[in-house]
Amino acid sequence: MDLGTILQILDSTIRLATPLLFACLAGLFSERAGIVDIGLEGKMLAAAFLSAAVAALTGSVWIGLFAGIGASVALSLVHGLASITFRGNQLISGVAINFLASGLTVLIAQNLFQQGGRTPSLTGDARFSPIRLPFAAELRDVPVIGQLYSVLLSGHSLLVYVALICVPLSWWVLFRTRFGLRLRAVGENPAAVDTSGVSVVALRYAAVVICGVLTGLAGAYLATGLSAGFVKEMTAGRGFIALAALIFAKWRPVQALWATLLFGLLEAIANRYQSLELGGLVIPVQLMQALPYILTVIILAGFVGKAIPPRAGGQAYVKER
Amino acid sequence: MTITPDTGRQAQPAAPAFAIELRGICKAFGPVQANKDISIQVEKGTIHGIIGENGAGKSTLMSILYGFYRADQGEILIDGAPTQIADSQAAIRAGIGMVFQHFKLVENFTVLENVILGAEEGALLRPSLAKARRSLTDLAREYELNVDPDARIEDLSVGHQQRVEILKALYRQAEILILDEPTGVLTPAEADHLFRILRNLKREGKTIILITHKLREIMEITDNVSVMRRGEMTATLRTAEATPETLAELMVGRKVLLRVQKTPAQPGKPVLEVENLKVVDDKGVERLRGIDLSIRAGEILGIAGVAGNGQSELLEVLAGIATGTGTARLNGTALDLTGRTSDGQTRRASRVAHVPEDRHRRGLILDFAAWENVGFGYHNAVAYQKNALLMDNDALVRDTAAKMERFDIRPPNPRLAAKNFSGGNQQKIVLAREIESAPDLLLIGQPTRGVDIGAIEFIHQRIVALRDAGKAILLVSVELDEIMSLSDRIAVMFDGQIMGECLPQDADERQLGLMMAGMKGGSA
Amino acid sequence: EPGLVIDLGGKFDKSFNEAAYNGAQRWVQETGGTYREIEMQTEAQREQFVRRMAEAGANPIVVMGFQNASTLEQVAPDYPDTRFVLIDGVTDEPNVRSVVFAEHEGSYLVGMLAAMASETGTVSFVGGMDIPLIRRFACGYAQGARAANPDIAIIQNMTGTTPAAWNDPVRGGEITRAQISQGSDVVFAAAGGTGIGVLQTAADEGIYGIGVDSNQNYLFPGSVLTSMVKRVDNAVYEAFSEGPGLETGIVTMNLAAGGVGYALDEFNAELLTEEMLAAVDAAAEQIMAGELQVHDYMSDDTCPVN
Amino acid sequence: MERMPKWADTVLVPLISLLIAFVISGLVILAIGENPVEAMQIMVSGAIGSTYGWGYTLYYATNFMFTGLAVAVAFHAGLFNIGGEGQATLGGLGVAVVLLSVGWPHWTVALIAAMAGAALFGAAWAAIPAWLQARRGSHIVITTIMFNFIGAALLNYLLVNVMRPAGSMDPSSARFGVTLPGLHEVLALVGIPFSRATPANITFFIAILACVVVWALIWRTRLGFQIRAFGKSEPAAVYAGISPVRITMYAMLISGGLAGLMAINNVMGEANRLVMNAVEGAGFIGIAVALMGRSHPFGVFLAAILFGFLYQGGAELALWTSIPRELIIVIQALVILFTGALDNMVRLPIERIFAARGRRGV
Ligand SMILES: Nc1ncnc2c1ncn2[C@@H]1O[C@H](COP(=O)(O)OP(=O)(O)OP(=O)(O)O)[C@@H](O)[C@H]1O
Ligand SMILES: Nc1ncnc2c1ncn2[C@@H]1O[C@H](COP(=O)(O)OP(=O)(O)OP(=O)(O)O)[C@@H](O)[C@H]1O
Ligand SMILES: [Mg+2]
Ligand SMILES: [Mg+2]
Repeated sequence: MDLGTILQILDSTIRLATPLLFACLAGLFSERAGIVDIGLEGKMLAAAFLSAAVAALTGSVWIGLFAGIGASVALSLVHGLASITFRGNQLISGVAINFLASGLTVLIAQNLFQQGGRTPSLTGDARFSPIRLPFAAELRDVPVIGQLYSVLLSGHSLLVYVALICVPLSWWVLFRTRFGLRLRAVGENPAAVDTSGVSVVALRYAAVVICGVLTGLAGAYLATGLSAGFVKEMTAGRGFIALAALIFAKWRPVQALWATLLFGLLEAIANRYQSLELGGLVIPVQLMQALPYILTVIILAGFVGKAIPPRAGGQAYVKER
Repeated sequence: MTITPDTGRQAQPAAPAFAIELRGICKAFGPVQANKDISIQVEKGTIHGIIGENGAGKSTLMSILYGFYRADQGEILIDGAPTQIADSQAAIRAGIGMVFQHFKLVENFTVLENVILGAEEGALLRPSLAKARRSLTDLAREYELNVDPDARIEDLSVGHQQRVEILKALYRQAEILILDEPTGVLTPAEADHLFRILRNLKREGKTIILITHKLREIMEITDNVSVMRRGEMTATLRTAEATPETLAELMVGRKVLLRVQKTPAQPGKPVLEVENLKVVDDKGVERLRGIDLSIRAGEILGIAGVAGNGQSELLEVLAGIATGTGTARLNGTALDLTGRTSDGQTRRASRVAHVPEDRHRRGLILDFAAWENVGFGYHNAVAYQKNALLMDNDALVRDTAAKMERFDIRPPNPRLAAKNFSGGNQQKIVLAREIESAPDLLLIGQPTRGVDIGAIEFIHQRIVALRDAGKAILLVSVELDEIMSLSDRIAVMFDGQIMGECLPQDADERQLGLMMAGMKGGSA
Repeated sequence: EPGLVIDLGGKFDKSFNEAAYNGAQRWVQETGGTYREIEMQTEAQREQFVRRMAEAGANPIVVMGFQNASTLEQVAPDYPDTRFVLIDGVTDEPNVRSVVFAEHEGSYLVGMLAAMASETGTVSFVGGMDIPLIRRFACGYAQGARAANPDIAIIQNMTGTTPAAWNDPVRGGEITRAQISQGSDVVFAAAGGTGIGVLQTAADEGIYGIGVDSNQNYLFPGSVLTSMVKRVDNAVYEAFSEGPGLETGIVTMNLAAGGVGYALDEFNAELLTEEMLAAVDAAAEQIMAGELQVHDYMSDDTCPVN
Repeated sequence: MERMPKWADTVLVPLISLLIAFVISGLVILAIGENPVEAMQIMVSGAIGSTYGWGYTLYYATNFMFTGLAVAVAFHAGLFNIGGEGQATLGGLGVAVVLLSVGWPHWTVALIAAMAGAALFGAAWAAIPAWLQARRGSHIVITTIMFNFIGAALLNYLLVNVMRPAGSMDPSSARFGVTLPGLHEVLALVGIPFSRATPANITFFIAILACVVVWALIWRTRLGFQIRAFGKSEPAAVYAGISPVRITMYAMLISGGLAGLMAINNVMGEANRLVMNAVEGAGFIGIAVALMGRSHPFGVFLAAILFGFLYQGGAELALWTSIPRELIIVIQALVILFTGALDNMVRLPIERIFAARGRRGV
């Protein structure tokens, strides 16, 4: 395997990791505030669809992007209503949201475009086109560094860079601002937040909305950046993998980057090689494709270091017994 | 003699400088009247003690003052001015700080982070942290409140965690500080340190409300003391004019101890023998520090003591729920305390019955019907099986109906869900189940907590009847009169150890009260 | 009235199913007749949908897709009076006409064009689901490319092993990028909906793509070199025209029968030079005349070149 | 504490939730420019207007009974099993393995063997997440979801590389030798004419039997008693000496076995061979069915029939209108949302109403 191939694989790793990264950070904000969200998958799907659909109709990827974010935030608020206001079961709520999305997207897509639940493929301004970083072309021939720069870093769509920026940004918000402190506190011990005179409900809604925005970006990238249009069920479990990455990352932004890159790499390899040959034995493509899910289980089983989730995760805050 | 609130003496003719005045506070939790028409005045710059049995309503009252709960009725005056305390924010603004019975700290945050939480300077943390760090060092100097600002809460001892709570309050410029059973979780040394801190605070003119069960503490540092019983404020007086005896009386109540008519015990052979029993909880704290005791057939051993001194652990390890070290022999054969080959089922098989302290959490399944709760734990009993496969629910229901009859459980409806019975009747369901399993040893905790007098008497008779049937009974209760009236022998527990033993006839409340408060009281 | 059962992917897949839909539409315009049409929704639904169409009394019923061979084996016997037409697959039920195409011949031609258009000397192929039918495409394509340029390098990838592989543009795009990184500058997509992703990426990365089934030249004008067209539309049109009386058995639509070919229209006119066209048409003549035998992968599950 | 009568809790609340779900679905149909009333008519006539429709309705209902029971049993133990999809998939594998391994003399013997295989494989697929939950505290919700994906990949591999007959192009196993008697044959015995063109088969009765058995298990056996106790309160269960680990394992094994049994219906009964994605989301519908049916076998039975109706009606809609069958997934989602997550939103007001009437009554 020559350097070029490796670069190509890493290049596609970055592309494929981006939606996972957005979703993972989304889950991070939500779970840090004590709201478990297995509805990431559904929100991503809804955002992917609406962004693609609106982009296709208006011809502007930007309008599409905002539509996608809107869709995901709307679902987030449903989740908030169920799990914060009505103290319902957060898992069931997430499951419901996943189905709602997978049903509605196809329903509306079919109704709008009659293409078997697909949107027309996006062209021109209707999708995010690659951005060539300055001097990418010039440096292309400089060995290693030049190639790294021009092949790996350069030539991705805007959202990839946004995602990368979101990592330090999330870290800063969570660990360097008042909001972050309170957000983390409400996920650990809401009573402490309450008795210090801060509204638990407001904080949790804020977290849920942030989660919605980030998931929206994930979905929008999937449909308008990574590919050019929406295909039914195109999230293909990425929402759940993002959750696993979140656990793997122990609910920390920077680790989230590495975790999602790992999953991205697995997918990139599975995409490139039908079946992988490792010293004689052939790994069938199906195993390659299942690898992310298997890895997820291994992570959840705590075989790669036990991760302590936010203590108040998954429970509604009830003051009086 | 009865002692009535004597406000006349408190109200200085000069200036009625009341930091806090509560008028007619009422609070009910569902059917539970936690506070009934409570009025109290707290003088500025004093330490005001509040004592009362478990469940008397102390925490509820203070939670209302701090805006954590909303009162159903009544008004609150701060420095003479009527103040609406809708939420904790309002309380903080009014200069009230509270240290809860169960700390409200974020375990994996540092001390600094916990202190600034909710009281940050601006959108960014850095300045707030810097400021907090400075004022923390000041406070530490001023009040001997030294804690490492960068330590994580979970790494701190309980005593230090408590200081963080106090610091939190002071950092928010609290003028009035409420401490709910602060020493319940402290070692004597830590407690002494706490009192030094409190005195310093008082010297700085702060007002302090101190909730406790422990007479020694009241006598030691309070200026005034109020006594609560069953949700009501029964008396307020100057500590100087009170004695441990009078307070113990007020706390336990003047009502005649309902002496259950019981013949003297005819103790038989020893049924339970415990030696050097130790229990360490998951936090690594030693809850039982070497217990030795033995109970004979036809004898009731009463364990007196303030809640949280290891009684619960004692019951649970004997019942096979918790694990411990040491030896415990039942009728001569050793019980497995490690939990490896033992659990609730094996204990029941070896004829140990257990009435747990918390009926809501352990003793009952509130959503189950009465008959299911009667079968609960005994679901494997042969009598309840129709055949190898199926349970005989009808038999169970019939049996339940009979038990309800015998225990006068109302309403006598086996199919009613447990949660719809009143506390007293819920408790009777548990008792019916455990007592009628005809055990050799009955472990029974707080048999009459949250139960009305009528039911109390009945329950007591049942326990004595079981004793007279030649069974051994280990009774744990925070209600002194209950211990006094039921036990054949009394052991007092404090801080995971048995302070001493005595016989009810030659024990008096005062002496017991002192031992419960950790004073190596009179002989055993 | 005739019925059309469209396979997964939908009638606007710009490819196989859309071709059938267009054929049906042409029949409607020319005869003014009406027909029933349903789209498969899920794998396990195939039987129910074909049955439902038969229950509804449609005749003849055109069923798209090789996967429905086994479906018809189940359903056809229950409706002996109904004539079924299976596109792209073979069953020997008495009341079924099986229409198969000589994809290897058409692929041979576009293979030649690819080789001639390639500057890097490397061309590639993206298949949908890895099945003999698609390998037949690949093999024909490879033979044509070799014929036009004996030392051309050919990269072949399949998208997957399940029907999902027909509908995975993202993966198609990734595979194409991989092939480009290996030097390919002409890619032939025989992958249904996945092909859209392939052609898309080809257009993005500035190389040539080759469409399949329908004429897909118009999708990305200037970057779709040509399309290997399969006249599914004709097959459907004929079936509809012949009506309930159509005779059954296996019908092979090859180059000679105008069943397959390469697409030339205003969108790719200036991409194909005179000599390219000359060479291809010559080859086509030979094939039709039987002078040139393009090896059919499915005849022995092997391919002479690769 | 004022509570509302049992019937309100078990009947009224779910019905109102269902009503809300339907109203919203109606709005969705309106939104995509179709007529809800017509749609309803098509669904009704298509699903129960003919024995043909009934056949499919009951066929789907049979699937949902198994998956619904699976979810319900887990719910009773306080566990949320979203893995029904994967467990049913593996159940199908079990059926195929059993039926393809040897030639079976008669369908009865084959059926029993196939049931064993289905339940075994389904349970096995549930066992790992169960163990991880009980011993390592891994979140069973996510692990079961992951096992759905892994199961799909596994089946994919086996169908493509192992079970696909030589020369066949589509990834599916060979046909089984034996077929189950169709519902029409059974009904013919009692002289009821029934469409022969439907996949409904004798499994329908097995499903009803399963409902009865599960009912007995949950409400009449020691294990059921312990499962319910553990599900209601773990501390209490520990007090009574009920082992959380053991109960978690048992409950999930039973749950997985039930989900696996669904394969008798769709794999052995309908397709009569193992095809890809044969479960078609029935595993997930089980969640809605269990929530609707309040985890009671009889409720599950009714809810399964309801969803069978929706499923077949939806297929008909997809057939003759431009409303895709995904409409059902939307309805399913709304049912889960309102009967599950937003339960309090529906319940609290009703409770208040009853409380008020109660007070006035007293
Ligand atoms: N959140 C609640 N919900 C329902 N009942 C409650 C709640 N909090 C307290 N109670 C009940 O109100 C009564 C008073 O409780 P409270 O905690 O105020 O007593 P306390 O004097 O603080 O007892 P302790 O000395 O054990 O702390 C008890 O019967 C208790 O069971
Ligand atoms: N600490 C508590 N937390 C939650 N609920 C409680 C608490 N204490 C009591 N309750 C609820 O309040 C109901 C009544 O309890 P309580 O012990 O006050 O009954 P009661 O009215 O005193 O009846 P009885 O006269 O038989 O004791 C019980 O069913 C119980 O569910
Ligand atoms: Mg208290
Ligand atoms: Mg009471």
